[in-house]
Amino acid sequence: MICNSFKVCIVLLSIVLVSLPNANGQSESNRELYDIEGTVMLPNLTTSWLAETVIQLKGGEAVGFLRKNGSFLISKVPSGSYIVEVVNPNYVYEPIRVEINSKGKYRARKVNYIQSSHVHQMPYPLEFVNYMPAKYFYTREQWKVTDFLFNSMVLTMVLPLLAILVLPKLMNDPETKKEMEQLTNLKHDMPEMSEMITSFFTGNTPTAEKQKEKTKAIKSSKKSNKNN
Amino acid sequence: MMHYKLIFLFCSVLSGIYCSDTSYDSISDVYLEHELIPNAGFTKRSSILVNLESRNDVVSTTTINDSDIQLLKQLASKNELYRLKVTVRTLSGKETRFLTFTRACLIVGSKLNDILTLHLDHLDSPFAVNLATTSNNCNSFNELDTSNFTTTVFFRRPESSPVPDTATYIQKMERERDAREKGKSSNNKSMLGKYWMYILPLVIFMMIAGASNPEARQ
Amino acid sequence: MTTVKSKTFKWSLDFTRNKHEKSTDNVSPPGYSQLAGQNGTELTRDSESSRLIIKKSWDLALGPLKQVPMNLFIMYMAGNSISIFPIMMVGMLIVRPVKALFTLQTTFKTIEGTQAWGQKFIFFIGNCVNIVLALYKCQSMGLLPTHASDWLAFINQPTRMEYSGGGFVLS
Amino acid sequence: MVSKLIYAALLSSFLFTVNGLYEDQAGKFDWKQDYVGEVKFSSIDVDVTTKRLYVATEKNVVASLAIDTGDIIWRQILEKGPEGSVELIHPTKSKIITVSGVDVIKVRGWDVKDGYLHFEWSTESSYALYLFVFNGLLHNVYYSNNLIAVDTYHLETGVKGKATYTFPAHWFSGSDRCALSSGSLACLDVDGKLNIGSLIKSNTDRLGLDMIGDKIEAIPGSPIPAFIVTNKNVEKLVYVKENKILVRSSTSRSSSFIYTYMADRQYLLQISSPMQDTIVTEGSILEDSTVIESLSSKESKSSLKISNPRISSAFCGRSKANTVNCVALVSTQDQSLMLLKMPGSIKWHREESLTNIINVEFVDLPVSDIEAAIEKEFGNKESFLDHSVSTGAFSMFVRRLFSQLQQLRTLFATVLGIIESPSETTGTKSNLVRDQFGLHKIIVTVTSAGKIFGIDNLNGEILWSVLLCGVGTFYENRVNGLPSAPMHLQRNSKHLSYSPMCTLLLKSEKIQFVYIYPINGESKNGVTQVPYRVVQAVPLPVLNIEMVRSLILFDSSNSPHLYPADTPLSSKPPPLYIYIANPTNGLLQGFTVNVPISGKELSAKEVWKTQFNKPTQIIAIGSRDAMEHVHSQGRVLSDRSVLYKYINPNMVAILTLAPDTTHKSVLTLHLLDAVSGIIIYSVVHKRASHPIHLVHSENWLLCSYYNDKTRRTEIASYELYDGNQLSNSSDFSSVGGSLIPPIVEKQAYILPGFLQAMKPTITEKGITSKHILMATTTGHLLEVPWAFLDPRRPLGEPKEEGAIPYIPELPMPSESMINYNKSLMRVDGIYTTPSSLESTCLVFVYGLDLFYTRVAPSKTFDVLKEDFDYLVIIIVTHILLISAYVTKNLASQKALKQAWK
Repeated sequence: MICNSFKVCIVLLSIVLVSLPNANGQSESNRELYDIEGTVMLPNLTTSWLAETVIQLKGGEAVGFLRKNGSFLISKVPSGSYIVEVVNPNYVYEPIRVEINSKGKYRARKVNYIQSSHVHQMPYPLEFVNYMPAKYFYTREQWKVTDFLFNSMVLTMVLPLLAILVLPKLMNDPETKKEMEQLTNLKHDMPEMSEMITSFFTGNTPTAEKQKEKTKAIKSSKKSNKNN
Repeated sequence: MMHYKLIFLFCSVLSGIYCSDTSYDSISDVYLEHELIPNAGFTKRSSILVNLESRNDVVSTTTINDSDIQLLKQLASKNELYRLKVTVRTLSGKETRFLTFTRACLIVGSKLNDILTLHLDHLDSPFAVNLATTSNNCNSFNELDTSNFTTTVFFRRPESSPVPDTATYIQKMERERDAREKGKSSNNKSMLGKYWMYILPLVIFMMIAGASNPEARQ
Repeated sequence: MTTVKSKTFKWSLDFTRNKHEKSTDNVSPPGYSQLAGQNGTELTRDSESSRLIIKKSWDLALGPLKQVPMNLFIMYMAGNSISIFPIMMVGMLIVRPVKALFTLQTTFKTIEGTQAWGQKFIFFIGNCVNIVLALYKCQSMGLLPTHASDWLAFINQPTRMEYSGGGFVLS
Repeated sequence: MVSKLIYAALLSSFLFTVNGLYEDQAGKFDWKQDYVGEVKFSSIDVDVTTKRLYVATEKNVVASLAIDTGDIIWRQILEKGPEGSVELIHPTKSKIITVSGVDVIKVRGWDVKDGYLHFEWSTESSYALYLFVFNGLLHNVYYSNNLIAVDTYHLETGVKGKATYTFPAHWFSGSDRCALSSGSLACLDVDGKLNIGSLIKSNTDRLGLDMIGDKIEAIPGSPIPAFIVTNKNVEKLVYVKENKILVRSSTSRSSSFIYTYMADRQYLLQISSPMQDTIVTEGSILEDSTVIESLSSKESKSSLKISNPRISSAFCGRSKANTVNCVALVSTQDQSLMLLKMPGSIKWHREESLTNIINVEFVDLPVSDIEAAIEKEFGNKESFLDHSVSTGAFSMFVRRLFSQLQQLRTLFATVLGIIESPSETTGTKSNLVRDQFGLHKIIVTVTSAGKIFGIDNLNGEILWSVLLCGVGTFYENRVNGLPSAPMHLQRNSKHLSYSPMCTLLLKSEKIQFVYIYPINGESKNGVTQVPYRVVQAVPLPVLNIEMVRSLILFDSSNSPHLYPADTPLSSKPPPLYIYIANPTNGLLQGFTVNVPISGKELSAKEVWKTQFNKPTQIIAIGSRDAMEHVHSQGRVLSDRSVLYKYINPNMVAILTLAPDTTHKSVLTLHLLDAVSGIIIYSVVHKRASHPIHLVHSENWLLCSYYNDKTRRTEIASYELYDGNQLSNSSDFSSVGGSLIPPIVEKQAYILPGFLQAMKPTITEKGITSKHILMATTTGHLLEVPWAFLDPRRPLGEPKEEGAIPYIPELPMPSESMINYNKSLMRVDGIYTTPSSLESTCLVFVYGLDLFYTRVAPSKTFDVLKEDFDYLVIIIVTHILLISAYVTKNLASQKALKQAWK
């Protein structure tokens, strides 16, 4: 629904615009010519700045130049719709669309290529106020210690190192040591698969008690050794 | 045959896309002349009546005499080019001449089945004619058993240019804006409400750890 | 026995007992335990030793299969992105079993017995499973040339049968 | 809106990092030369504080030049075309006033020092015959109802004078038989009689003289009315002094140019150039024809190549030694500009014809002597035959040793700094050798003034120039009415024993060729004439036995000829098809040409013909660059399947423009197979108008135009695919091949600006991604990745990896403007050529200014970045080495200690 109404809008608008005599339309002998006026805010009002800046109408179809006070005049253009751009090698200005109807009425609006139906009125005579320095260059990346440290590669190398250095310290705690031992004991108590298969294939199964005894014996012997 | 079908499909789709709005001096017939002996001049092949209003592709069959068939076979065996002169006449009698060609062996190899594509400009007047055959067979020119040329005439009109799809883009932007607004409202939920699924396991884990530790101490 | 005592107390030093033992028994060299010796005498029995050999060789044969869960875990952790670590891991996953397969004969050289063939087979299967896993990982990472796009770089530009040229008429 | 900006910023932040410059790279591989164009009017300001020259040129440029060096101090570019053509300049104390325009006269006053605008006024005027300034009033002379009428305006305010003066002008016989000099109009009436009348005061009587002439010219620079009247090749000087007509017979040769200057007396300066490298000046006093010795000189300079010098403006004065000195700004027919000091010499010389480049070619330099020696050693048969070297093993060994010794010597010399490395030295021609990466080339440019230049691409220095004088005229491009100069590099620098050869086609009664040997501009064989009118020239795909790429020439009766004739080819060329397009009547014809290996008895046969309907005009033909390689035959989709590209090497794009009643103008793009004449695809753009630019590369096309309906510049992008199945044949044939049309993907984008030129980058192997270089009217050279113009950019969620979501408006971030603040106005074209580095493409932009740079669309992946830190890598490797050694020692010590324990 929104889409439809939008389309209708566009169509209507385009019809209206088309019906206006266009910029490069039929060259009638008695066509009226109009002047476009405006001012440009300059970063600094030196005279070389004035000379570097050019006002272009519809990609250079007509041009205007800046006077000392930053004002410009584009003289004798037929009615139509134009994009007015401020061209400066170092600064970027927002362009403005100017529409002059056949009765000589001026209307300035923000340039919106995507939503041409969207009218954002601007003052006339034109005022180019918004400018920003053109950033043509990238800044080179500086080498920083933090960049190096937080690099994933470095992190992956450093963290294990830390683990190796710090973990043995933790291990010195006797309780943790014991816990670890318990864990290993647990593992030992689990029946091993290889043993199962061995027993399965060989047939003469040593009894479970025997096994346990054996392990216990080993343990006790160890302990006795310790005591020694 | 496969190619033939594909071309047919393509052409019919194309002709469907374009709808002409101007009543134009429309094409009445297509007059074909071919060259059977290299550089010896063109001889008449057929004349095809065309009705552009019906928007149908035209299929026409013409018989050519045996001597021409023999010449055609000779042309094919020498791997020469088969040139076709096409004269398109309009109702008002205006004539436009075109020239097109293909390899003679293809004409014979496809058993005299050929396709003539008439390219029409935006005003429906022809600007080019292309000749193609229904098969890419270029070997079996001795097995020609027919003397009937079966010609299919297609009409192709230009497509219309793409336009910047601003409408969809604007819709998309609007959708995204709505989504963002929605996201903002959901942001108002407390941190707990949003990240409970991460916080809960952490808390449980901490509790377990805390519970197990004192026991170990004891 | 000492084990009983040590069970009752957390720790204790029994000098008397030690003394007594010392007097009765020969002094054991460090690292030598009587019980271990007793055990050894137990193992001298033929059946027991062969059993152990077989057990040990089964341990060896089952090694690759035991790695499978570990490998699965590694694969899961490595993720499907193509960067240096996942690639290294996948490389290891492939290279290890392949290496093992090539050195199969040397690995089982010391092992003899009735079950040698079966053990070899299990070892082989285990390694194969690992390779398959690694290949699966490669596939999911998109490293296997199984799609048409993987061969795109090898398609040559077709040779021109005809040449063309021209342009606007010069006048 | 904001989100869109963010979106664009995000996109650009990760995609545009590919191209763009760092600040320290500015000027490192690029250069720009500013020009003003062919001088139309000038004025010399010898004031010690300023010392300036003011010029107005044919390029509608007003500029100020330094009198000592010829450098541009300031430059203002007026409107393009007749709207901005300067008709008059008038210097005042603080301002330089220009009058420009045809229907609308615009008067602008520029600051002499900085060039900013002081005032501007304009008036609509019917066709003005003459404009002149007198007494601070602008006089506009026009002819109406058998009267000569003069309107006056105050020059600075534009206030119109009270009344329009009219003069009865029954003797006025059209502007071509009249001349205006300092406010006086001189006309030859119907009988050839001379009449002179002043247009300044309304009451001035007409002066008549019983003198018959058939041609009249005003003598420039004169403060009094002065004319040259020619009657049957006899020149006479006519001037008016105190209301009396005085006549003086001209003493000089008729070829010289005459200029007068009023100092203490009326001086007459004459200048001529009997030869291309010589300037002859003469000075005399107008009244009594006494020759002034100090002003007569003759100067020869071998580097000078000029024809028909004219004095544009001059300044004379008396020196302390009481001799007359003059400085003259001389402009020549070949559009060069120089300051001549009389007596003395040429102070500086500017080649303004470089503003009118009509064709460009980059030519590789020959290899250095050392490399040539190596090449010879392993080289091809010809070189052996040529130099008659024995191929014995011993001599080979000796030669090897010798060349290696030589290499070693140069290496040492370079290291020790005895001789500078060849890339750094400039100027001398011995250093013009090919570098390792093929980055050093010669730019051969043809200008519409008939002057050909060889420019060093690394520093922009003019190495040589050739002036085509009386050889012939250029062809005319019937699409835009400009001269066109078909140039073919027939032999490149790769063939050692042969020198490279560039051939330029010119027309005259008989067609003529000019060979140019492009390294030093000498033409060996000079001019060749052929006895037929050439309508098309196409290079053959094979070389002839002299390593020359022969041309197939079509004469006006469409029969083919080989050039150079009668030289056998090295191999039988494949079937060749040639098409000829006639832009005005819309006729396209295709021919098949049979070229026997002997190069004799060629035959052609018309095989297809296409005829566009009457008002339709062919405005552009877009063919792929002959050097272009397509590396990847398809495109990988998200499911890892392949979409195969439709790459038809014979496909050309034809743009036609037709006026239309409902849509104003209809632009149609046809894709045509140049071999079979088959129209592969056509698409219609309604309400499209100029500026129109077309780019055809690989399997895609871009067409930019101004859409009158939406009032914005749009770029339509087309891409052709074969589909998911690869045709299994390894040969590509256009004749009798399948007629299955390719899949055409299309999309349109909005360009927030206006284009002057558009060109894709090109690299040697085609592996590097493609970027489009766009010159905008705001003076920027934009490098846009093709991915931004891809018609497959997804509208919704991105499906393919790296695909950028569709945004109708193309971003124009300032980072991608590769000419940074070196604005390029009035760009005529962009030329791109590959270097030997796959990553790098050389770019040359021409127009009013010349700009050269190189771009690396996929970054310089094959060379180290120029900011590569050699120091760090050296330090790190050394530290590692040392630490490895130390730890090894420590470890062994420890092991020893352990063993002892």
